[in-house]
Amino acid sequence: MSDAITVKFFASLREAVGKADTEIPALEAATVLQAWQQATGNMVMPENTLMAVNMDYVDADTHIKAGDEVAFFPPVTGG
Amino acid sequence: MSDAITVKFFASLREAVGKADTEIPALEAATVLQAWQQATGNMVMPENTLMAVNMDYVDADTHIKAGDEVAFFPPVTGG
Amino acid sequence: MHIEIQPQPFEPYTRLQQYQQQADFAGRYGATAVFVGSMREFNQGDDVEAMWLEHYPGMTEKYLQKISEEAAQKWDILDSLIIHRVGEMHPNDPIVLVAVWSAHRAAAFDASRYLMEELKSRAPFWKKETLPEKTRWVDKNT
Amino acid sequence: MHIEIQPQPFEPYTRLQQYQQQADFAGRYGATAVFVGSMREFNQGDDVEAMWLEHYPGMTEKYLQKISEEAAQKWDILDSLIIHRVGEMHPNDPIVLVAVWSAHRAAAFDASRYLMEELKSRAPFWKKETLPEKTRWVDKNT
Repeated sequence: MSDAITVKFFASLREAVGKADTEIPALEAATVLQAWQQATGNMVMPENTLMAVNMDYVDADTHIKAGDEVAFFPPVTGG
Repeated sequence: MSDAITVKFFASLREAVGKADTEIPALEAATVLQAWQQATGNMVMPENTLMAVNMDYVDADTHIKAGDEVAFFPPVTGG
Repeated sequence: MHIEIQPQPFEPYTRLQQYQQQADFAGRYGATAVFVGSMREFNQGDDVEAMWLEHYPGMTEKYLQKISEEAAQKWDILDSLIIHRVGEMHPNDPIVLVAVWSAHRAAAFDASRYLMEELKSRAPFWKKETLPEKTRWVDKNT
Repeated sequence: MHIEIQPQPFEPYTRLQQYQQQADFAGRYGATAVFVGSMREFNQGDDVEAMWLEHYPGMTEKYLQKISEEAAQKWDILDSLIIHRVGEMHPNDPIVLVAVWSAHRAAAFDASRYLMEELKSRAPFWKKETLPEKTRWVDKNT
């Protein structure tokens, strides 16, 4: 298993952060919030940001580990 | 305008009464119930019978007049 | 607002395509809610081989029109369509099509369900089923 | 239970016909409830010329599957179908099709509405609109 964490951004957050995905070392991110801080260089997280770990919705304080895929995106608007 | 009242029966009531429609003299029927009695020869009206005068739902004691079309039918089962 | 009662079989989705093609609300609807009622091959525990659908010509159209107007008053919809079959039909045949077009989904969902519930309780249609050994009038409208 | 996410335009009623033809529940369904979401040529007071629909490959499918399974647990339905468009689209294009087949209408109505509401609140799709002078991410999911 990879010792990195994959971080993805979608829609307006992808544009705001300036990248669709990146990798961060697993050690530096104990929670989803820390993954955001690490991957964005401490950008302020927009209020309504949704978070997922391995494609399930989670909270900012959810713990993550090496190999996880963490995603950040705005409220969904499909359908 | 006709001096008769047209009486129609539908579905299971048409079969029970044995005719689809008939005419009765207007004078003999002051209400929808009396039209039923006159047109069926005093058959007992099934409990859930629905009634319409000129294609609008009415009650058994609704008054009718010459030229009216009175209809009797069981609960509807379309759709 | 369009209402049709017909003895011929109909394919509901083809009719929807045709209706939308001639509709003047293209680009304005974000929501279409559709209900299709079909004939099942069983009812109340029995196999059903065929069905006869009787109606009250004149009053049926009047009530379909009335409930369509009620739906248009209650909800902000762009258009509605009701097609109902009468006469003899067979399992899997479409019996009724109800469709509602609206800018937003809540009105479309609400109005289409209203049309079906009102049709089922007020529009004068009656079903007679042909079972293997007998015929019977349907008396429950589930 | 079938789910599809596709960049190609689709005609929802043709797809329904095709899906029903290969379905194994012929004769068993009395009710089909269908919802089609289409692109409108205006939104929040502005003309919309085109739309871009982004999704999260993998997670979107997972959540469509999840809500389909939830609907099948909550209601007595025979089958469900969800087709959702992604990528660039234009006014009047179908965006989403949801269909539910059931023996009776209440389950079909309830489940189709549940699928749409859950899809709109949980499935990761995002719309970006092209207006005459700019583009904007849609932030309200009405």
